Amino acid sequence: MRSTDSLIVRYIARRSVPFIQLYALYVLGHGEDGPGGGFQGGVIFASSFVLLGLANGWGYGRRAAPARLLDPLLPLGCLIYLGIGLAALLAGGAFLEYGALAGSDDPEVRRHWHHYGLIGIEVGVMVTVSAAMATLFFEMARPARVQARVDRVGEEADRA
Amino acid sequence: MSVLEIVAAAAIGLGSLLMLATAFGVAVFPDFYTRLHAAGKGDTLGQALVLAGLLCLGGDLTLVVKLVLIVFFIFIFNPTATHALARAGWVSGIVPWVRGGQDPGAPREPGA
Amino acid sequence: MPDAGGPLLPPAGPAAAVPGPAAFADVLGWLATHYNYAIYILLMMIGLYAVLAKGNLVKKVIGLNLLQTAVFLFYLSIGKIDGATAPVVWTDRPPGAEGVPYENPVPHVLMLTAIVVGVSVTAVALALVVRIREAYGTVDEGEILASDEAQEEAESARAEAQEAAADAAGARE
Amino acid sequence: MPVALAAAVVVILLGVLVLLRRVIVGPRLLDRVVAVNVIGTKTIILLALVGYLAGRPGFFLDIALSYALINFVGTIAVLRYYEGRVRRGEPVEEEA
Repeated sequence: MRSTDSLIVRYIARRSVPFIQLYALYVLGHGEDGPGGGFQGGVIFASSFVLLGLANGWGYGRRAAPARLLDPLLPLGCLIYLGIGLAALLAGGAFLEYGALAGSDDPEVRRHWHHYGLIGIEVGVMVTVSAAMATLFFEMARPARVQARVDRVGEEADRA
Repeated sequence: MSVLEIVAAAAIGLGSLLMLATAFGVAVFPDFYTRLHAAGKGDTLGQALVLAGLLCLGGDLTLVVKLVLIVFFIFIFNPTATHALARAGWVSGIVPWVRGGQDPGAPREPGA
Repeated sequence: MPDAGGPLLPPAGPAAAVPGPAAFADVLGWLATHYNYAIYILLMMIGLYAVLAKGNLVKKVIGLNLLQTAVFLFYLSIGKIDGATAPVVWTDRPPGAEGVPYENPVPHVLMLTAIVVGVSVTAVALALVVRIREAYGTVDEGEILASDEAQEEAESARAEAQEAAADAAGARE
Repeated sequence: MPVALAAAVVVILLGVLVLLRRVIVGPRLLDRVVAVNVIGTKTIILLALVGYLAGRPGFFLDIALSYALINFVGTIAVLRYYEGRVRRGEPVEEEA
């Protein structure tokens, strides 16, 4: 996918990326008392890369979110989720019982740690969702010449 | 009813009427560019008026910031989308409409 | 909004054995209170029609999405409670809104999961369409089937020709 | 005040109804895209108004803000598809 010929669209897309990402982080932090959370924040975060790829060309967007960065992030989010759950288990609570992470029986402290655990889970969800969305877009919009190069590398690896 | 509420009601009414006019413009104008003209201008001003009216109703700081952000984003994104649409129409060879149905200039090739 | 706790179907009394005006009025009354069911069925049928009847594979995917959206709307509408607010904690309740209930959050959560699954399904379907387009050069179902048939016929013709050649060689010996 | 908000909602919904005709009759793909884009802007305003009507403006303005972002991305995506088809010289309109 080439970039658009329109300078205006390219410039606006490039300049609005930080705003979109900042808003995605705001949405992530308001999962409790607003329409937010990991899924929504992740999708909005990924939409910034989609906008970059659409307006400035596939290669420009792929350089902003390269495969060697996104591919490890996919399982990392799941690991964060699982790690917080298992940490609660190790701290003596049930799986994903965030309050147990506090290590104290004071209900006030447990309530605080409940919030921390919840935010940690949301961060894990957001990392996986945004990486998955961006990967889906970039893999599906892959231009033919990049696809040909990938195929050639694969065939050479098969022959070797 | 305070003065601010009257201002708010007037702004919301004017803005929603402007958005209705936009809708009618897009629905009844004769060709693509004239419809785009209605869509790009009327909607941008209409939404700003409605949101300014909501701003007059007051609220805490986050509410004000969100309203201003929405106006700001639409003021940037709506004209950009309109520009991209007009460009796509021009590149794909849509000829502007003139009264009488004649071409305004030489016939254009798609992709030119 | 329809009454979520009402009976799912009009009660089948002895009058329902012979459908008279009363039964018809019953059905109309049921439709008036459960119109979300009718909208859901209509949307779902439009989606199903697109999946079954459209030749273009991308349009089939769009129909699939429409079908999913119908299910989302149906679930969300049966979770609606009259006068209730969205099931997210309302921290800054204004005075006078203390007694406002929340809607049933279970359908919302279910549909959140379903939306994520739906996006994944759409992604897989579109990836398949992209591969099909690379292999066949078209996304039209009829053309793909015709191309498959032509290829099979060509292969069977080649096999027959080879067999015939082998028979001829055997006969010569 | 709720009366003014409700009246604005009704007027904007009327506008959406009028725009739906343009979405259906076209006649070009770009005409439909224009109409859908305008409906998107109206949806943002409707979300804000409904938020004030329901008494939870902050909550609904979050949704309106994300819709504003997503609407732009959607329009640009459709236009890139259109541009690509024009550049490759493929037919862009429905042959029917």
